[in-house]
Amino acid sequence: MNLMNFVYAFLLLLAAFVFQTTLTGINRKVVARLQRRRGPRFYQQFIDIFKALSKGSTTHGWVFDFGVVMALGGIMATAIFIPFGPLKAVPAMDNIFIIAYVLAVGMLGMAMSASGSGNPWASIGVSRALTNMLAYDIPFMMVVFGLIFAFDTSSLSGLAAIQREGGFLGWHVIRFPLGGIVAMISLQGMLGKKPFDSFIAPAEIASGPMVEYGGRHLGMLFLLHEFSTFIEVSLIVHLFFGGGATVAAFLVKYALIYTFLNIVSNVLPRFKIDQAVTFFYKVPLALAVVQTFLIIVVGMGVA
Amino acid sequence: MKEVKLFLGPQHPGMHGNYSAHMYVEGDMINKSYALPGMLHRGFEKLMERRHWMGNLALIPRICVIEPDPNEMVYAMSIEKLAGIEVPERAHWIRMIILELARLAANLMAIGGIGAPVGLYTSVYWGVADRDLVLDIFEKITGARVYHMYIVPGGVRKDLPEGIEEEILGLLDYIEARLPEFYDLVMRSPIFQTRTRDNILLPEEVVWELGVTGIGMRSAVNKEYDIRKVKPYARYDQVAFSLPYGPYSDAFTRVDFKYVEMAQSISIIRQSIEKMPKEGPVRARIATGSALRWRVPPGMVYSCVESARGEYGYLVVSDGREMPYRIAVRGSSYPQGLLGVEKYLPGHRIDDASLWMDTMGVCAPEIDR
Amino acid sequence: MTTNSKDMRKTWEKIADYFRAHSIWMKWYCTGCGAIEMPPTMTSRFDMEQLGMGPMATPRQADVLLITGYLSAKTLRRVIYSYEQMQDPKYVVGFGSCTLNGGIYFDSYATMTRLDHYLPVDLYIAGCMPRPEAIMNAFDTLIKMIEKGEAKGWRHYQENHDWYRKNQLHSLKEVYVKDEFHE
Amino acid sequence: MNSMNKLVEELKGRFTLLEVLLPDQQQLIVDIDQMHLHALLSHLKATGFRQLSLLTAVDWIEENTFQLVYIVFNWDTGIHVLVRTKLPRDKAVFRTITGIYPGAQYYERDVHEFFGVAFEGNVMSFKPLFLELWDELPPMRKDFDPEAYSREKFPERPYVPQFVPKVEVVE
Repeated sequence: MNLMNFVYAFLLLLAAFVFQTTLTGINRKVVARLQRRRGPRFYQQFIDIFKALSKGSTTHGWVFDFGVVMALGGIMATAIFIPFGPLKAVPAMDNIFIIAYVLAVGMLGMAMSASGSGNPWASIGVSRALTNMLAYDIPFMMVVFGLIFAFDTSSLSGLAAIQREGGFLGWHVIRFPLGGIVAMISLQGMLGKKPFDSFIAPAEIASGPMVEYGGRHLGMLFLLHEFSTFIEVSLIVHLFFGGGATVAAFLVKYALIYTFLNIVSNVLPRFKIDQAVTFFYKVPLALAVVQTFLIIVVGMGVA
Repeated sequence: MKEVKLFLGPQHPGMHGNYSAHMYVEGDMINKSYALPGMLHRGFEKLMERRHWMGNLALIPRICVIEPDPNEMVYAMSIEKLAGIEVPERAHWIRMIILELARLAANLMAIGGIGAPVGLYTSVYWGVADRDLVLDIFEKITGARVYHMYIVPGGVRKDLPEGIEEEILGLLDYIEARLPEFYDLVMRSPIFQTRTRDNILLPEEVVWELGVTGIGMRSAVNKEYDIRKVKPYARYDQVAFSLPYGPYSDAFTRVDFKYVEMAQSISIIRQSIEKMPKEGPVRARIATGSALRWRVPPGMVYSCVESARGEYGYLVVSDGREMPYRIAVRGSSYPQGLLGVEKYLPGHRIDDASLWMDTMGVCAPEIDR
Repeated sequence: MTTNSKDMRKTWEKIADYFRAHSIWMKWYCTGCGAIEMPPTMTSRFDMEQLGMGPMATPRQADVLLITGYLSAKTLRRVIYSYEQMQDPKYVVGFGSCTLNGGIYFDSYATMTRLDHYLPVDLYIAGCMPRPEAIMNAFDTLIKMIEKGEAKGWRHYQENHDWYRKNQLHSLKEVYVKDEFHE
Repeated sequence: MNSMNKLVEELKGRFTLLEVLLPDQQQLIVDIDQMHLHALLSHLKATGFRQLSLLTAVDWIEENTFQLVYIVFNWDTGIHVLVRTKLPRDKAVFRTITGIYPGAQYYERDVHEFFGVAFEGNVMSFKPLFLELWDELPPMRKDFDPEAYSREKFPERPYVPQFVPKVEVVE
C-alpha cells in the first residue's frame, strides 16, 4: 500500500463512476424505447447528479448528515476492492467477505441517515430495505458459499480466473445453472429493481428512505447508488460470468447483464414486501439449497 | 409497535388527484383512516346558480376532469326534461358515440394507470399515449381535447365533421388490437395477480351500505346493474350490449371488467355509427330570443347517466328565471371516496392503499365539486 | 419578477445554472384540472424526459413546483407548505388562466384569483387548460430562463417574504396546516 | 309504468303525502312532512329502494324554508324516488337517517357544511368537511354572496392594458 495505490484506486473509482453513470443514461434511453418514446439524452444522468449536488439542502440533525457521508464513504471504499476487469487497486484484497463487510457499512449508514430524518415514510422504507436485504442475501450467500467450498478460494479474481480456464463453457453460470438463476434474481433484489423495489416504491411510501433528501444530500445518494450498482453487478460478473480477462470484456459483460435486468424490471410490477420475502424463501432458496447440495455432496460441475 | 400517522396525499405519488387520506398505521397495517376531501372544492353548485342556463355549459364539464362528458349529458337531459324539448334522432346517436368514446378514454387511462400503484410504469406510458388518440378524435369533432362543451340542451353543438366515422372506426380497430397487449402486460403478469387476486374485497353488503355503483357494484352483486340497462337514456335501448357482472369482487375482477367494458364500448360505437341516421338536424331549436335570456320552466328533476365509475346524476331545480335555482351533483365515487375510505380502507396494508383508491375508482374532483 | 438585465453571476453559478436548466425535476401538485394534461406530456406521446424533466416523489427532491390549475384555499395552504419544503433554487410554474386571474372561477368563494400574490411565479402558461404542446413550449422557455439566470423567483420570495406572508395570512388566516380538526 | 302506478298507490295508501309529482316515467317526487319521513324512507328501503343516490338541500329563501331532498333508487325497476321535506330556515334541525341508509353520513355532513342544517344523531356531521377554517355563512345559502367574499379575501389582478405584449410583425 503506497501513494500509487491511492491514486490508482481513485482513478478506478472515477472510471467506475463514469462508466456506470453513462450506462444508466443509456439504459434510461433503452427503457424509453420500450415505452415507445424517445427518452432523455444519454448523458442525462450526469446532469442530474451534478445538478443535485449544486443545490442547497436542509439538514435534519447530525445523524442525517453523517449517515449520508458514512454511506457514501463505505460504498466507495467497497468499490475500491472490486477488481475492474483485470485491474486491481489493492491486490489480494478482493475477498468476498471483505466486500460483504465493508458493503454493510454503507448500507447501515444509509439506514441510519434515513431514519435520522424522522419521517415515518423513511422509517418504513428502511425497514423494508433491510427486510429485502435479508431475503435476497440468504439464497445468494448460500450459492456463494457453495462456490467457495468447491474452489477453495474466496477471492473474486481467483474465482474469475478459474472460470476463464474452460473458456465460455467454464463460466459458473453454465456449470451451475441453478446458482446462476439464484444470483440473477438476487441481483435484481440487490439493485432494487422491480419486482423487488418495494422499499423505494413511490406510489406506496413516497420513495421511502429518500423521502427527506434534497439537493446535495440527494446528489450524494445518487452517487452512492451508482457505486453500489457497480459493486453488485461486478460481483455477479466475477462470480458467474468469468470476470474479465481484459477491461473491455468485463465492461461488455457488465453492460449486457445490467441492460438485461433493466429491461426485465420494466415489464414487471412490484411485489409487496411480504410477498417478496416469501418468494425469495421459496424459489431462490430452494434452488440455492439444491445447487449447494449438488456442489458439496455430488460434486457436480466442480471438476 | 407504535401507531404512526401517515398522509396519503394530497401530493403523494400514490394518490390520483388532489385528495388525501390520513392513515393511522401500525407496522404495515392501516388501523384507522379518514378521507380529507375539499382540496378541489371550487363551489361549483354555487357558481352554477350565478350563471345563465346556457352560460353554465362552460362550467359543467369542469366538474369531473377525467370524464367530463357525462356532466354535459346529465345537464342537457335535465333541461330537456324540464322544458320538454324533443332531441333530434341523429343527435341521440352522436351523443352516444361521444359518451362511449369518453368512457373508452377514461377506461384506457384506468387500465394503463393501474400500473402506477403496482409499479408497472410501462403500462402507464402506453395507456396514456393511446388515450391521446381518442382525444384527437374529440378534437376533430368538438375542437377541444378535454372539455368539449359539445352535448348541449336540445342536441349537440354541431354536426359531425366529414369522414369522421372512418377515423373513429380506424381508432376502434387500433384499440381493439392493443387491448390484448395490455392484457398480456398487466393482467397475465403473475406478480400483478398475486397482488390483486383475493385482495381489496368489496362484498355485496358493503356495496349496499355505501351506495357504490358502477363496476364495483356489478362485480359484487351479480346483477347487470347499469343505468344504461336499467333506465336507458339516449338510444341505449336500441343497441345490443352486455356488461360483465359477477358475485365476487376483488381488485383483479374490477380491473378485468374494465377490459370487457371497453370491448362493449367499442361494439356500441360501431353499432351507433351503423344505425344512426346519416342526415338530419342535430340540435332542436329551443329558444326564439337570445340564448342568454332563455328561461327554463320551474320544476325539479333528477337525471343520471352511467359514467365509467357509476351513477352520475344532477338534481336540477328551476324557479323559472334565467339562472338555475339549484343544481346538486351526485359524483359517482362519492360513497367509496368518503365513507368507504373511513370504514373499509382500514385492515389493508399501506402497500395496498393506493391500489385501493385506484380499483375502487375514487375520483377527487367529482367528490369535491 | 424583477430581473437584472446585467448578468451578475459568477462562472460557477453559470455552470450550475446549465445543469439546473437541463435537469428539472418537478413536483407535480395536481391542484386542478390542468393535471389531466400532464400525463400526456409526461408519457410516450410528448415525452417530457427529452428535455431532461421528470416527476419526483416529494417536494424535497424537486426543483420546480407545477401548480396545475385553480387553487382552493385549502390547497393553497398545502402548496405553500410544499413550496417551503423545496430546496433552493426552486421555480414555480402556474398553469392555466385560473392561476393567472381566477379564470372561470373568478367569483368563487373557495378559489384564489392570482397565484403570484402568494408564491413567486416564474412562468405562467395561458389557456384553459394548456395543451401539452403549450406545456412543452413553456418548459422550453423555463429552461432558457434558468440558463440565463432569469428565473429568480425563489430569491424574490426570500427577500420579500414579509409581503408574501402578509398576503397569505390575509387570504388564509392561518398558513400552517392542522389536519386533525375534521376527524 | 305499471310498477310506477302501483308504487304511487301503495305510498298514497300508507302515508299522508303532501304532494305527488311525476316529472318523468321512472321518477317520482313525494312531499312529506318531517314526522313521517323516516317511516317513508324505511318503507322504501324495505321495498327495494336500497340505494341512497343523493341527499341534498334547496334553500327556498323567499318561503324561509330549507327543503331536504332524499333521492333513493331501486335498481330492479329503475325508479328514482325523490322524497322531499321542508324545514324552517331559522330552526334548521333535523334527525339523521344514518340508521336507515348508513351511506348518508357524509351527505349529511355535506349538507350541514353548505347549508347549516344540523342532523341530530350524526355526531360526525358537525365537523367541517370540504372547507377549512370557514368563518362565514354556510356558502350554499342564498344570502351568501360568493363574489363579495372572493373580492374581500382574494385580491384580484388589476387590469393593466400595457401588460398585453405588443405583437411584432415578422417579415
